[in-house]
Amino acid sequence: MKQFLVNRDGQVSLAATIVSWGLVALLVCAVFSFAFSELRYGWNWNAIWQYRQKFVQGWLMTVAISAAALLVSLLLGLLTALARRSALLPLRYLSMLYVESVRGTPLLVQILILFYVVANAFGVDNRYLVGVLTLSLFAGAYLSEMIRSGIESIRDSQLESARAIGLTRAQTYRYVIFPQVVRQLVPPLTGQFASIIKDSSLLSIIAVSEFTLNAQEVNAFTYSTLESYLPLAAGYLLLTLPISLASRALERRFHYAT
Amino acid sequence: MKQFLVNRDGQVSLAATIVSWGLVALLVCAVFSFAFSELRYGWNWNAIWQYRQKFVQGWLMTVAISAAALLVSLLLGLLTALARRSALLPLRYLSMLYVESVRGTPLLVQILILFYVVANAFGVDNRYLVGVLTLSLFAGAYLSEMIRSGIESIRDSQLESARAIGLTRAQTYRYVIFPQVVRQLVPPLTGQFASIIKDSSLLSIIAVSEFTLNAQEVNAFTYSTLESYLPLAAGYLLLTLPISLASRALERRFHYAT
Amino acid sequence: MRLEFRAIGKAFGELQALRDVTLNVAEFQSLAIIGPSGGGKTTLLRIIAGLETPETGQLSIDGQRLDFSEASLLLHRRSIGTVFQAYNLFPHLTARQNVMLPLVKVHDVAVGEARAIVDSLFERFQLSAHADRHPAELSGGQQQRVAIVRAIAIKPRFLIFDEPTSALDPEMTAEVLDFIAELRADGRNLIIVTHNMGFAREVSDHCLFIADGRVLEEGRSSELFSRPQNPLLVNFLAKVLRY
Amino acid sequence: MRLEFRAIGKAFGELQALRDVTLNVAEFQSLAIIGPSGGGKTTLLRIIAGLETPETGQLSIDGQRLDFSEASLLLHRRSIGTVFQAYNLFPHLTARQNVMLPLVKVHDVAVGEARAIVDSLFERFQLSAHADRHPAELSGGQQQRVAIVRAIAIKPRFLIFDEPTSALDPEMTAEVLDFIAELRADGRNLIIVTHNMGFAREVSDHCLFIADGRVLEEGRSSELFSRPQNPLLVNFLAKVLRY
Amino acid sequence: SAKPLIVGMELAYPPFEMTDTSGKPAGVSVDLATDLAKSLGRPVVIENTSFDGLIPALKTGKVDLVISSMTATPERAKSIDFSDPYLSTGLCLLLKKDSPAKSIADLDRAGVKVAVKKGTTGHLYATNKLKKATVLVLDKESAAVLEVSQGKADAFIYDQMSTYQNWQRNSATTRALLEPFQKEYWAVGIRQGNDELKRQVNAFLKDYRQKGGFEQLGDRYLKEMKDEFKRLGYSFFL
Ligand SMILES: Nc1ncnc2c1ncn2[C@@H]1O[C@H](COP(=O)(O)OP(=O)(O)OP(=O)(O)O)[C@@H](O)[C@H]1O
Ligand SMILES: Nc1ncnc2c1ncn2[C@@H]1O[C@H](COP(=O)(O)OP(=O)(O)OP(=O)(O)O)[C@@H](O)[C@H]1O
Ligand SMILES: [Mg+2]
Ligand SMILES: [Mg+2]
Repeated sequence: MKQFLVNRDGQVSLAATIVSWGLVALLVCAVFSFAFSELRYGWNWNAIWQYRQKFVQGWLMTVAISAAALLVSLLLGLLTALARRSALLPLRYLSMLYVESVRGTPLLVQILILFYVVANAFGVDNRYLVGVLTLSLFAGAYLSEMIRSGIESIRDSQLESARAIGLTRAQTYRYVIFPQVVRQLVPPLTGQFASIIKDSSLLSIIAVSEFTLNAQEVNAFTYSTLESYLPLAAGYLLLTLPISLASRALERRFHYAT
Repeated sequence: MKQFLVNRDGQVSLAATIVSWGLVALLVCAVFSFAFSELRYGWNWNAIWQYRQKFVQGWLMTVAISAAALLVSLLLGLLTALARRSALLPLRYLSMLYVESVRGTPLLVQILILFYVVANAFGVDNRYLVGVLTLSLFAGAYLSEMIRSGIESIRDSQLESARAIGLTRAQTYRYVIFPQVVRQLVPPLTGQFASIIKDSSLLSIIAVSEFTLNAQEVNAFTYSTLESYLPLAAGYLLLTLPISLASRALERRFHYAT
Repeated sequence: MRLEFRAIGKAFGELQALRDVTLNVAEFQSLAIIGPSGGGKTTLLRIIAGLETPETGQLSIDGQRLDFSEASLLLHRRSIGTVFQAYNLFPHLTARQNVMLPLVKVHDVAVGEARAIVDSLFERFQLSAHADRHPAELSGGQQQRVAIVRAIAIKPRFLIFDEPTSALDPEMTAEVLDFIAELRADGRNLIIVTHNMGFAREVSDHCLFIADGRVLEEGRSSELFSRPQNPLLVNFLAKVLRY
Repeated sequence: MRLEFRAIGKAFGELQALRDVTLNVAEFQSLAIIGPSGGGKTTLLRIIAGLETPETGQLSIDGQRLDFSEASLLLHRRSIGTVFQAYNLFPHLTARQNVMLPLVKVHDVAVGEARAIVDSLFERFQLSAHADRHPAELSGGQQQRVAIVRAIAIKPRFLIFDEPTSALDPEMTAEVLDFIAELRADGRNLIIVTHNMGFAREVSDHCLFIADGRVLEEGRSSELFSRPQNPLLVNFLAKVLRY
Repeated sequence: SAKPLIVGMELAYPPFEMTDTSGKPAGVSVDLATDLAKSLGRPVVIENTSFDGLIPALKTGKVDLVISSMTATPERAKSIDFSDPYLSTGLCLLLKKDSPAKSIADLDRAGVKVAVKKGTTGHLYATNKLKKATVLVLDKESAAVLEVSQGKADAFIYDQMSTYQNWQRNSATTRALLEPFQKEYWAVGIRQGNDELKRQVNAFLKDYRQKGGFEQLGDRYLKEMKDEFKRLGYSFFL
């Protein structure tokens, strides 16, 4: 029993790790294999295999779009969080309005309005560009609130200390605030990134041929829903797991006693 | 110019607030009225008005489902965050597996598998129950990582202090950790709650007749896309805005100098 | 009370903060621990307070061996009042709430009674006007006094003070001195780390000199301060005379 | 240097921390500020350091009036080295990085040169073995010494010390005293808040006594400590003699 | 009483599957399901499920039948069984107003954008037959229509009835080529192996057609279109 407990220093033996993971895997497998064995369902995997090419293409598109949206939304989230804390009132209110209206309305509606109304009016016709921007705009609102709450968790005395040694505002963010909040921001940001990747599926509404759309097409062609969607889940996991692993590494890297 | 700047104490005059909001509103209105005026679109609000009953019913269903999912997911997120920090290894790994697999896969697939495979095997047939549970399971994974990162932002010296005065583990969470992280958790949690409300729309896949489904149906019946989706956006805003306002109040309430 | 250290060692990474401390401090009422900065005073205090587990060795208090399991440490800690070097008040609670928390939630004192205790102690330490402020809104000395009040309000078996007067003016230091005298008259025990040699001499009946993780000298305070033996201690005390 | 306060007032909510401080401190090299806890010493120091804006009044340093705009405050702060009562080191940086940050990023010292400065100062203050540790891994006195090194490394126009020796043993206190003597020989100025009257007397040529937000007495240190006028000050100094 | 007949459909395709303004299921398929259940002597339950949920619901037995404007294809028949067809229709084109195209062949050119709705037979056709044109796969029918009417796409491949309706609603910006270039059939979806029910459904459909049930349904829901199609010379379909 004792070896399954982590001591206060957080050290864990390899054997305990393996056995514990084994236990967990056993439990999960038991539930799901029971569930699937109870299922009387005529599996039709052949149909899916024929369409493997579509899965690959869709997956690659999703990778490309999410990567772009990830970067742009992070930038946007950062700027919005800063604007929200800026001393200039209209800038503050603009960022508040942006965050509330984006978080308050469905992505579906935003995509429709931005593509068919706004982009249309401004003569922008590239659906990939508009798609990435809309997705970034959407995720940026969520990211900005996470980043803001991280920034605001820095103690006042730290900020005073930064002012005392003569750091400018920008330097304070760069050398004092961000290094301290990184570790704390990593877990929720990772979650938001996973969301971006999955939310990119809504771009199918403006005919961006991404992963989910392709899986749904295969489903529609073959009427094999579970068979189409299990590879879909696997494909998304393939994308989000590396991000999660990287985030765990980052968390450890930025850990220090306080 | 000067009155649009917030001084370090954060005091703002009423006049400046009003004028600033006015400026922001003006800007936003300008963009959208230009966009909509460019749109040659035959508005057909009459058709929508006939179906107002459907909007109301769907909205009420969404309110009920989201409220339930909000509570359950918060509980689940909390427990998962605690399990993730527990000294018991298998519990830790279980919560890690849960978080990663849920965040890594699309809600759509989760709903399908949980309702048609798992709930089916265990003989649970109530689609509302399964719907709320799936939604909570989904959001709980995100919430748990936010809560965990909040908990871990508490300084070690605070925890030591809590141990020194003889608080138990549970008391430490109750009196030391949670009161300190509440303020910092409020903005991202609010975002996640907004997401739950909107994600509930995916439950239409298991025949839950919620808000988005109803709007889409009206759209299909009347071929008035924008006319159906604008009330949809408004309906969601009606739900998320009070949450946002409450969260701002909470943030202020839990603010103290540090 | 009596303290018995048997081969106590504690390392932080490569740094050996305490090296094999073996010592029997028999029958003291008030123990002062002095020594150069970084010598290991706080670390030793934290072990006595049940906040740190030594890597090696055993510790007995009043003949009772401390077993370092979480359950018995909890009970141990509850019987002690601790003042930290950095005060460690809870930033989200007001001064009064900081003191009330252990009283009400740990020691089951009724809220009304707890308030009365806090009020009278705050009165004594000139904190009444500041009772409803958060730590960040208090001056350094005020924070330190709140920390002292938090430790003594629970009337613990014994008190552990880490530099309790570092931020206090002479007047307040004198007040703390008076209070400690009362505690002693009350039969309560005290272990105190301080850099203020005058204060140490005044307050303690027994004294330890710790440097570099080792106890280099120990004895009755009257002896130790007037006739130090260890050359390091001699040198250490000599510096005080410069100002 | 010279300090000129004109009707300086600062309130925190209802609490008047400084009341109409008007004073001309002409030609001092080292100014000590003493007084009871909560009297307003830290607040006054923070105003001089450009970290707090008084609600009323003006402040001139060496005949130059401080205007409290953010841009000129930045320049002002850069010319000062400050040691806080609570040290306020950056928890995410090691001891060395804490000192390097202002040197390299604010004062544009080359990294190599900055390292040399840090190394020699750490050597002097017995911190070399702890250079790569984070503040939470340092003892109280070590943290305070890092804070002192951070303030002096930039060779500022003048230094502001808020209780710089509260966590230091007599040996280290003597070292700081020596260092301050060097600074004075170097022509550098110093404003210091301390509760250690021996230290205050030794280190300063001028002294202010502040209580309840008012300057109650000021004068040459030699005068003030040996022949205090204000009854409060007389009483205050008397307490020191008790230990 | 007898076990209810549970019929799954996505109530988003008027006039076949829809709800009335108060939210009650209505439309051709709903009436068809009701009549079918009546002939089997069982009460009917309509399960409004979005498309992605229909097949798993059918396969796991949560619904007995799916009547949801499903086009029977050989490929789909590998996963579920279909009844005999109850409706025939065909793929045709909704074009932007100024498009010069006269047939589907004119559209298969580089630079031409053809919109289809995800998972429809039109989508399947475009994937297999249109080699040079760019295919825009859209999630929603309304979005596809919007694409054509905003000129972002040249044409939208869809079934005759919907194309007719879409054209009527956007006659200022679009025109329709209603002549079908591919025939197809709608059928009822049945779980594989549920041969008893399949036999019952087929028998019902045959009987229903003979009794003029489909004629009545057409008159009830599609009168205007039926007349219009007659005028244009296309065969009608129910
Ligand atoms: N958490 C920690 N991690 C790493 N090293 C530590 C930690 N705590 C203390 N140390 C080191 O252990 C040694 C002893 O520290 P301790 O705090 O006991 O000293 P001290 O005698 O209380 O000094 P001071 O008078 O300066 O407070 C010091 O060198 C310190 O740097
Ligand atoms: N941020 C703040 N908010 C509210 N009150 C404050 C704040 N900072 C200081 N005060 C109050 O102002 C008064 C003066 O504080 P100050 O820190 O200047 O005292 P001090 O003379 O430095 O005391 P000490 O010797 O205890 O450090 C105190 O009563 C304190 O409670
Ligand atoms: Mg210490
Ligand atoms: Mg102070």
